[in-house]
Amino acid sequence: MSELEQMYREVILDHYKNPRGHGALDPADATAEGQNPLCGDEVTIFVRFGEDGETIDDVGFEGRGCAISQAATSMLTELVKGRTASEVASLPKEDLLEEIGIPLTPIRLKCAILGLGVLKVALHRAKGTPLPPEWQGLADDLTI
Amino acid sequence: MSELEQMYREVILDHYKNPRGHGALDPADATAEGQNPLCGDEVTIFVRFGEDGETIDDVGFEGRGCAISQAATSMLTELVKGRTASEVASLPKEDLLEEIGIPLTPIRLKCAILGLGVLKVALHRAKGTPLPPEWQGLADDLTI
Amino acid sequence: MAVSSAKALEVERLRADFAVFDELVNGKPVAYLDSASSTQKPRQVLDAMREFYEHSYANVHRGVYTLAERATEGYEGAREKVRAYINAPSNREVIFTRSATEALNLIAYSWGLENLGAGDVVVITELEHHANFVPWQFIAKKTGAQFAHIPIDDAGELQLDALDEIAARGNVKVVANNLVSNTLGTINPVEKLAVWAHEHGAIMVVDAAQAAPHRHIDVQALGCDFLAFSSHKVCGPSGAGALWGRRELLDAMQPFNFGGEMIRSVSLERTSWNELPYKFEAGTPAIAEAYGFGVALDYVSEIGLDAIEAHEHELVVHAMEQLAEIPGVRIFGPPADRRTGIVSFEVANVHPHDVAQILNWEGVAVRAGHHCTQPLMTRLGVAATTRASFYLYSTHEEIDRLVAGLLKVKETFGA
Amino acid sequence: MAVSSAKALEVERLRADFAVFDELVNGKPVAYLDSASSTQKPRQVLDAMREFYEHSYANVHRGVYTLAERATEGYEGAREKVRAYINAPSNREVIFTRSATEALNLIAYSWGLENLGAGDVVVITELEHHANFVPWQFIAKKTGAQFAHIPIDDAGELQLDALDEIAARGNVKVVANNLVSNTLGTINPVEKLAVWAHEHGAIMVVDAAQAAPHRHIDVQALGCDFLAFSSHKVCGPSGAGALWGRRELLDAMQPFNFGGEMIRSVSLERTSWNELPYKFEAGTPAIAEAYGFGVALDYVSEIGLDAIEAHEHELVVHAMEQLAEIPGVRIFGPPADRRTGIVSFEVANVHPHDVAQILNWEGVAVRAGHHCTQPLMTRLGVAATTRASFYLYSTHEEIDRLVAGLLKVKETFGA
Ligand SMILES: Cc1ncc(COP(=O)(O)O)c(C=O)c1O
Ligand SMILES: Cc1ncc(COP(=O)(O)O)c(C=O)c1O
Repeated sequence: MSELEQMYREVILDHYKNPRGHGALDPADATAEGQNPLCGDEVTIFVRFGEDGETIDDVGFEGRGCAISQAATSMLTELVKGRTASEVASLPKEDLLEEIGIPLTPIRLKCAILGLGVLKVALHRAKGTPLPPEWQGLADDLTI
Repeated sequence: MSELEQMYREVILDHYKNPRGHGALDPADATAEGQNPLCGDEVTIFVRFGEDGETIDDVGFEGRGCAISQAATSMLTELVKGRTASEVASLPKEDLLEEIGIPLTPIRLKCAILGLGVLKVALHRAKGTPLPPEWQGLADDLTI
Repeated sequence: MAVSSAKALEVERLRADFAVFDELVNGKPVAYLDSASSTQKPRQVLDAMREFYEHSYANVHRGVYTLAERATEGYEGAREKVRAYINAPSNREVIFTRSATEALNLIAYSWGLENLGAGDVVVITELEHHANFVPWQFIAKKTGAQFAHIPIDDAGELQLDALDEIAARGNVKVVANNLVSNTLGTINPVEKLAVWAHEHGAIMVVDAAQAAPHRHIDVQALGCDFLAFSSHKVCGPSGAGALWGRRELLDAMQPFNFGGEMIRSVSLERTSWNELPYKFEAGTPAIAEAYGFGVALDYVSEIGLDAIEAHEHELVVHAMEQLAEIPGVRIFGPPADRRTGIVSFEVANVHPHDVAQILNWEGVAVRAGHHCTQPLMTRLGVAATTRASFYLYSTHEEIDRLVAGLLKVKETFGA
Repeated sequence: MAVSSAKALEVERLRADFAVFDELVNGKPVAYLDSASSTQKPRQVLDAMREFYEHSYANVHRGVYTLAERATEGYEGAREKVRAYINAPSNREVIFTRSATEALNLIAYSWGLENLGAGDVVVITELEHHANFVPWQFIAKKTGAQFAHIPIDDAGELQLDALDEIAARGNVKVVANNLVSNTLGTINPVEKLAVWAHEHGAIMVVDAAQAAPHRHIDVQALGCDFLAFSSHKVCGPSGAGALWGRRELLDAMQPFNFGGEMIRSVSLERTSWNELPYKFEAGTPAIAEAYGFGVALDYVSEIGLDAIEAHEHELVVHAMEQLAEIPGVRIFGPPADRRTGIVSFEVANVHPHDVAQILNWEGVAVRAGHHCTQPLMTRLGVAATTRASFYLYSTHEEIDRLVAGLLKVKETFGA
């Protein structure tokens, strides 16, 4: 299989064309928005917790992006459902990348982990879960 | 004669060691101060006009500098005495360089013409004689 | 296929100057179609810089010794080349910067901080590059000035009818526009804007980053007050750029960066500035890079800007014709005769990142993204586009490879 | 004459890396004794840059294609090399600039404009380079803060007893000092100043332009908050420099230059910033120069900073001994064991320009002037000095030629 075929393998295109968890949740218990400064892509993540206020019952997303970012965010929603906020806060990006299962250059890596970063910011804001330096850039809010 | 010997020929060293016109004039009819930003050398020029208020009767200078700049300024005082302000305002630097009579690299050229520039600024300020762009940098007064 | 002016340019001979074209990517020669982002470098420039480093390198301006004199001569010689390239009246008005971006920041800070305030209006356009947008947005905010934009029409042309309304908002003090849009290739009417700006007592700032490599530039004919461009987009090294400004304006401005070389004298109580252009060049400049910038301008001038423009025009005509034939491909911006060698497009249902990624497997290098023009993207209603851009070394065959690659994109995505 | 560590360095072998040493000036090989101003470049750096331009050049960060990936890897790899060189905790804290000067301006503007005001005190020293003096003088004036200096004693050492009096003047907010003085070679007690600064709630800014090429730098051991240095003084190309800053401080700062790459999103209403370090790198950076900077750090590190320091120490001991024997020569600054490989001196009754000019006829390149330290010149009571400075490629023989040249100077002037 060529690298190209690997990158756009069936499962990626399937998640891209039929994203799981696509759509806003209203009301949501936690939400955040983030951009990929390289291409202007945006993603907004919505989270609903279960009765314990900790377990992720439902997660949805909106936004636009390339096949990698959309498929990755779609896979992310499947990956985190049923886990607690603090589990997800400490979820290493490698777990998601394994799920995606294709070789990624550094620049496409940013596409793949945008959704995960935004989700971590949402949990950090709603639940005060830790946000390691790696993800803090997404939460900065200095502006003109 | 080597270039070195040319540059430090007898007459230069003589003007350097026994500068003509050295010393402040007090009172003076026109005065200005300038620096060579490259080495921090400074020169202050003093002018006294004759009865017509136009002819340079006396010119003196103070400051510190290399042999080239000191000798050039010393020669300058001899060159301009008896001329009018507007004659000196339009005096091309080549006239002075001819007097100096040695080959100069661009950086040493700046040493040689510092005194002339400062004199032109002094005349410009006292008499409103024109100050071509080439010399205006010496007269700028933006500061912190 | 018309190849006359391409022939006039002897593209194949020129390509031999660029070692990168021997490079294989995924087993294929590189079709480098991202010159609007940065150009490749000919050996003439690389050779000259090496030579400079080995025989003429020292810090500039202050050394009395021979190497320093040679370095200063090389550096100041490059300044004169920049002056001639843009027909500036004096090389004291030419300031070396890192880039067009830094040049534009210099104006925004040094001119803007002192001259803008409440009631003033800073005018940019909807198709500015962030480099000529965000500095003004920042300075406007900082000084309390209004930040207004000239909108574009659907073809990517500035809507000059909006000017009256903008003038009614306050004292127009700055008009800033790129001469060529880096995303659409649109050639903007900066001469007209300069007249309008001056009628309102404003300064006209021209971002020529995307114009200077491709067309004759004459700051006096443009009638502008400041003009900025970058070395790396005109076959020169990275790390160098130039700002031209009118002497009276530059003279009255405070410096931007502070440090060595830009001072006349420094003391604890009082510090004064060196003359132009040094007042704006604090610290050790990009010496060898400025020198290489000058060599690049020689290289491009020798080929001839008219020939380059004609060649790029042919390429863009060819590209637009070919792209228009692919179903689902939409081209943004004006017709070919209103643009330089730049084509931005979208492929229906495929994100530009994926387009560029698949093209790369075919050895075709294009840019995908917002091209540092997010306000324009918003206007076009997209997050990003795919952009192909050409230069003197680009060929019809590379465009044909782009087209073949796009068919592969569509196949992959079943689009 | 002790040559042990010079031998440890294998100077002759190293000199073969520098093509410039084959150069003849006035028929003589160049004795390049102006490395404090800028260093010569080894072929390892020049080769690597050429290779980069020919096989890996494109604009960085945004391209999805292979050349852009390679360029980005080269550029970001250099950032990691800078980080390792100064032992910074994270490469997100390493910002590429044009030079040390630009790095210091960045801090003065971005941190200073927001954090300084009336009642605050900015502290610099009497032996600062203008690059770490004038930006602070400007920002202090602009914000209404006081501008205070730590005086030096006759040997060129900071008088730390003055600190109490300075602290009494207001809220000390910034202490800025060079780790090594470029004029006297003095090694300054920045660790102590950092402790004092932090006790007073101030930030400690270290100008390491003259230290980083010659000694191990560890920002964590120094305890400072910001540190700046330049590529061109450490065998790297011109046009590149680095700023390191503590993450918390950098995070809270507004950007300095604005444009492409430093933004997260831009709209007419609201613009937000990219993450570190990109927030501070507006526009196309000095791509190949940053890459070459990294290669230069490898080159110097491989030789070993301890060996370089020991070699320079021997040279400066030799130089000071030899110069002291010439009647009429006066050396400024501290004893050899308190300085790096820099010697400033005066020759009685001969201006430094004339000294340097005559030395140049002998093929000896030294610097004459105020070395961008006018306040220090004022303190020393001179307008200028002559300065010889050494690097890894300098030899005892070159110093002997300097000494012979000085005898010629005295002869010419009958001094
Ligand atoms: C129109 C325009 N302006 C400004 C810039 C900024 O140029 P640089 O990144 O060289 O500063 C660019 C380059 O991307 C451009 O295309
Ligand atoms: C101590 C010191 N600080 C700052 C600088 C400025 O360095 P650059 O000119 O590379 O910005 C220098 C170099 O002259 C220096 O020696």
